[in-house]
Amino acid sequence: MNTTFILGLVILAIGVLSVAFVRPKTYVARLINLEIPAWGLLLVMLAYDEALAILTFVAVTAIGTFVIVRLLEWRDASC
Amino acid sequence: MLIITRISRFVSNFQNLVALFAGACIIISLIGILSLPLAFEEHQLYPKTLDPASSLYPYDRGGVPFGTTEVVAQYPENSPYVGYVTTYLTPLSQYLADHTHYLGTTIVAHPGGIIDEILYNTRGLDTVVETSILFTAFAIASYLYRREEE
Amino acid sequence: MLGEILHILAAAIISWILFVTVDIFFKLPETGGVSGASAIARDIEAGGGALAGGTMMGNIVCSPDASAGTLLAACGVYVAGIPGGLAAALMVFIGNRICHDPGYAGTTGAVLATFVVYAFTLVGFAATDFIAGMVIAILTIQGLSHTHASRLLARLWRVRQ
Amino acid sequence: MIALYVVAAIAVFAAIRAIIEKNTGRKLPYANVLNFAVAGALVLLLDHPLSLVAAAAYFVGSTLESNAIASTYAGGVKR
Amino acid sequence: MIAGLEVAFGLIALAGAVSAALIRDSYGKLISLGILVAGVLPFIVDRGYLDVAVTVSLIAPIATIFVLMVARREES
Amino acid sequence: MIEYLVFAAAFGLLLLGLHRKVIARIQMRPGPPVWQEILHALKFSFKSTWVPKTASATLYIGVVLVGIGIWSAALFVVLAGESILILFAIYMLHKVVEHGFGLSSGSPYGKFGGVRSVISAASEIPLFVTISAIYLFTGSLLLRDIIAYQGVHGPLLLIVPPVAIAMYIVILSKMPYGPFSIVESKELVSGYKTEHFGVWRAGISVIDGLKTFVLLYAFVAIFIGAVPFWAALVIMTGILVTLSFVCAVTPMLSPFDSVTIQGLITGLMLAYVGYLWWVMP
Amino acid sequence: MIPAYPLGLLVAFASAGIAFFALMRETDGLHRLLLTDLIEVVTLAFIALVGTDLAEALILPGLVVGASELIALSEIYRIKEGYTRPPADSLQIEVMESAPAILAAILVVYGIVLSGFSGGAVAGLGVIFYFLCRDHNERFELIETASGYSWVLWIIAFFVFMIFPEYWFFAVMLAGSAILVKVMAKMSLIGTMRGGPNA
Amino acid sequence: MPDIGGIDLFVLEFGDILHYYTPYTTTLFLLALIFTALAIVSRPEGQIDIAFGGDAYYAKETTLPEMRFRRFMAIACGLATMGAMGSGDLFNFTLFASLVGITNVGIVAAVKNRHVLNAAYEYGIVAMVATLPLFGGAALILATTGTLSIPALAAGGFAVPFVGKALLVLGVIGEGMAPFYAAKAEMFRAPGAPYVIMCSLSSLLIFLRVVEIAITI
Repeated sequence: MNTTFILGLVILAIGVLSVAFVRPKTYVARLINLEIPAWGLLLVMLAYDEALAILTFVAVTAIGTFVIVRLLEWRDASC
Repeated sequence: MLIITRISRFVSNFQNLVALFAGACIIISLIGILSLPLAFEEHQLYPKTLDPASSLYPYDRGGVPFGTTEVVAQYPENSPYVGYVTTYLTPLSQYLADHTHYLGTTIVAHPGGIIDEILYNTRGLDTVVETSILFTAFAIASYLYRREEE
Repeated sequence: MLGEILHILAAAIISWILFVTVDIFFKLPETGGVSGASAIARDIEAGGGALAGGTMMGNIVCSPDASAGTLLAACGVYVAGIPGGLAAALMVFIGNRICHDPGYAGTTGAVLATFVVYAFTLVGFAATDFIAGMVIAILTIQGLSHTHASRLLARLWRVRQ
Repeated sequence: MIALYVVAAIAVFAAIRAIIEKNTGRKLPYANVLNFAVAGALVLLLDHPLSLVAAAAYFVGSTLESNAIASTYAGGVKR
Repeated sequence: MIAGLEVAFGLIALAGAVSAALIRDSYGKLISLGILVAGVLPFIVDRGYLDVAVTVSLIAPIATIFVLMVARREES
Repeated sequence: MIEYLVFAAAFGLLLLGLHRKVIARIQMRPGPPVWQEILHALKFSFKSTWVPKTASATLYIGVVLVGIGIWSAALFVVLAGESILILFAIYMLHKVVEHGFGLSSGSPYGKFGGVRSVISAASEIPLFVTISAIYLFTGSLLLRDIIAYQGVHGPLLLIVPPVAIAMYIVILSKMPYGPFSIVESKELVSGYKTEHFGVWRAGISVIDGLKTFVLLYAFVAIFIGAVPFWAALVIMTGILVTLSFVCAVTPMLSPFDSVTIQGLITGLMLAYVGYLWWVMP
Repeated sequence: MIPAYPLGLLVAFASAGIAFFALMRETDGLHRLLLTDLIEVVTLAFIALVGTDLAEALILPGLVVGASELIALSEIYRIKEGYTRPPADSLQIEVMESAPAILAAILVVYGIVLSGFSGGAVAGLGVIFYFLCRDHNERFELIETASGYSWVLWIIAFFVFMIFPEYWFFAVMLAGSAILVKVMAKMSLIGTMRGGPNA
Repeated sequence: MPDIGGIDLFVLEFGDILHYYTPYTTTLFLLALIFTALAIVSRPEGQIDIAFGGDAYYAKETTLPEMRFRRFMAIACGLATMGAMGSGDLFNFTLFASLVGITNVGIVAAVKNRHVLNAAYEYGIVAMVATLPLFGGAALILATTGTLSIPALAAGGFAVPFVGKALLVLGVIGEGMAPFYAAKAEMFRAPGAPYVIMCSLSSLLIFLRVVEIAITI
């Protein structure tokens, strides 16, 4: 119950809201908004001192972003 | 009868499947919120002990290298060498631990340490399953990708 | 308390002079190192600023330059004395390479700043003063008024020419 | 300690300026000030040689980010 | 960390999150995300996870570059 | 052992024949003789037998053996008084056997039968509500414990009638010609059974016989308790006749409607069990 | 003072509800995929709230499950929508020429030091970033084979742990390095799956 | 432990994760084994389709690489199901359930039919989303009871929250039980019977298992 934890939860909630009700409703906007809850979760993990999980989480989130970016690129190339 | 027909028309279209499942999950989430507060059990497996002064912070779990360490496992009798990996440091991580203070995460991620203990020894099957999931997912993706290439 | 604030202000002025001199010496206002720097310069010019000053500001944004060198050198001196400053210079060098910067303004600035900061620590300044001072200095350039800052930089650039 | 407060205050100021600025090109210098301030704060928070590395990594990383955003904003290199 | 500083950096992170959520322009969003990262990093460093901080600060721009690959097409 | 199997299969087939007969009489038809289903099974046993060219041969044959195997196992589970969870698991897995029948042949009719059998997967859900309700009362799911419980407290049929109704509907959904038997409706020729002939079809008959016997016997054991064997057979026949009445007077539902109705029943049952759970100490 | 765990649970449940609500309203396939990514994050929040070493050990599998399902589903989506033309060019900015080599080198070296999952993910990201900006005509099968063998090595290591626990040191080394190679190879494969010659 | 699946027949230890088999789970395990064996040895059928509005019919062929891939996926699915049947650990069980979900997608993903792919994608989204109830439920139970071992939980003395159980059951139901079967039914239109029935079998089996778990703990 400290600042990090509260801040993490708040950012997580903001992020979830921003992804769920994204404006403008484009793929890119949603993709960028997806990073916000990720950082909130990172703060929550930090509050529980789960450093290794943070490390992996950041890397895997970046990879996940790349996967979607790649899909969007294929989509742009084909449409 | 009409309402039944309408429900079955909704259910039969698989495009509505996700919405249906999401609706069920929302209900469960509401039940979850209503059932709060749930008490946190203090006697957990593998509890954390933090020692900011240690160079392995936050993963210093004490114990003797190449000896026994107290690890709260579910079935310690099934892992006779429980705690051996927890204290083990490779030469590199030993060097890091001796000379720096803020690299605890790196040291523990290097082979040895409590997380490796859990992931590879006491709960190794989790890791097997999880790597199989990764393997399967990649098999699907690469099969589809390469089929397109031909 | 008051003395420390004065120290910080003095350090700000010293580092301001230091990094602006080095940057102008390395011709940062001349051209944008990367396309992004030119774009920032265009936007600043569109906002009423001068192009040369804007280009320099763009270059500061896009790559670690002498100002970053000064900051990191001050940090280096704070944590480990002269070797720390030189290590910071090395990191600025790597940073320059990462950011596709052809010049050596950052590295030079860092090496120079290491000795300057170290010299000032001998006369009663603390390295932390320089860290805060450098942040204030960069604030005056990048953070208060782009219009005025870019015009000032452009005027200095004309002097150099 | 005063240095830390000065740096934090400047960081908050720069963050607010960067957020309220509309033009992307003019946002970036403000963000740059924030990067300076945070890099300085990282070292001031923890007096250890490694925090110099952290500050440098953060600074280089965020500079790279600004660089990439600005360059993409400019339309990239015409080849 | 001192309470005042926690508030300051927390504010930065919060402002970054809110603005990233509200700004409609992709580049503006990405810059706000950078501000969010700037607010989060001091917390990591303050707890003493310097290696984590280094990695996070190196990976964050990579993720931004990934996003830029599609953001560019969107704008043009 | 084997004599139990033979008896159960023969008696089950006899019940199915009776089922057809009762339906026919209600619908003012003469109907086939009661032993028609037994005759069917015997007749198919001696007809020529091979495997269609398009079929996936191993699966085509294997699934018949699996079907006979699981229902034999179910019979012994019931007779030995083991866990009814196993029984119901086998009941659910009968679904997979149906898929196997339908899909293995490559025939479009069989395939549609198989697809419908997936659609009708909802019919199993009331079962688990039944299980949980029974568990609430008896604290065990071993059949012998349930029978012992009923020896003390009287039949469960009187204690929790709605649960018995749910189980009744579950059995109903497995009866041919019923409102829920969408997998073998006549527009699909014979549904999933279409392409199995000869000995394989005889195998299916045996499966059906065993299935009917086991389900009805389990119903008697779970809801009425320990009765002499002959009495159990009589009660089973009685239940079957009521089932036949229901089948005769109700129309067959369209596939998804049948699922929806079963789903609604499940919902009601869930509410009922939730209520029971609430009021139980 | 509200205890931390119920508060966290409240936020987690509320987030789950919001995310599912958005998913319920969404009809577009790709938006749904993005929302599943969001739901992964909420899932991890549930696990992270436990806060023990065990929770940390459970986050890693959770992460990998989310990432791998995302990869498989994105590929299915691509095939299903018929996006068959490979992307023409990648981002053309200056830093793409200079940054990847250095950053990838740093990340890969650091990843190798880390080893295990975390190392694999970090190093894999570095490799992806490198491939992203370079022409890649390395052998797809080669990486795949390497990852397959390392998977087998890891399984062997697991059974060494379980059956011959006295060789735990050998096993932990084998497991750490095998997982590293495996995860790194898998992740770098995504980087190469972008079209181009023999990609 | 309450006797709902019968007494333990034998226990397999993998450190903290037990695999234990009661008569109930043994039955399920054997069925999974039998159908996996069937998927290994049998070749796919040549599915015949009628072109409506005429007398024409055509056979769908399954190519050799496709068959190999799908057989591999079916075997993986069978193994995952067998693992889930015996697993004595909640988190391990949820992992197996996720593996079942992804292999189910894989079994039909190789089919080129657009309609089937659509269904597979929708199913895949649900299977992926179902990780939240699954992992969330396991984490909730871990947090409130301090253990994940099913035998330990079944031994009593723990107040397992109702939400935890409900989440677990919902997660497994999402992997393909009614009423979320619509996509599965469409997936069944794909040719390749031995592999396709593994989809249904696996989700039925893990559902049967989760019912046992939900009642015991």
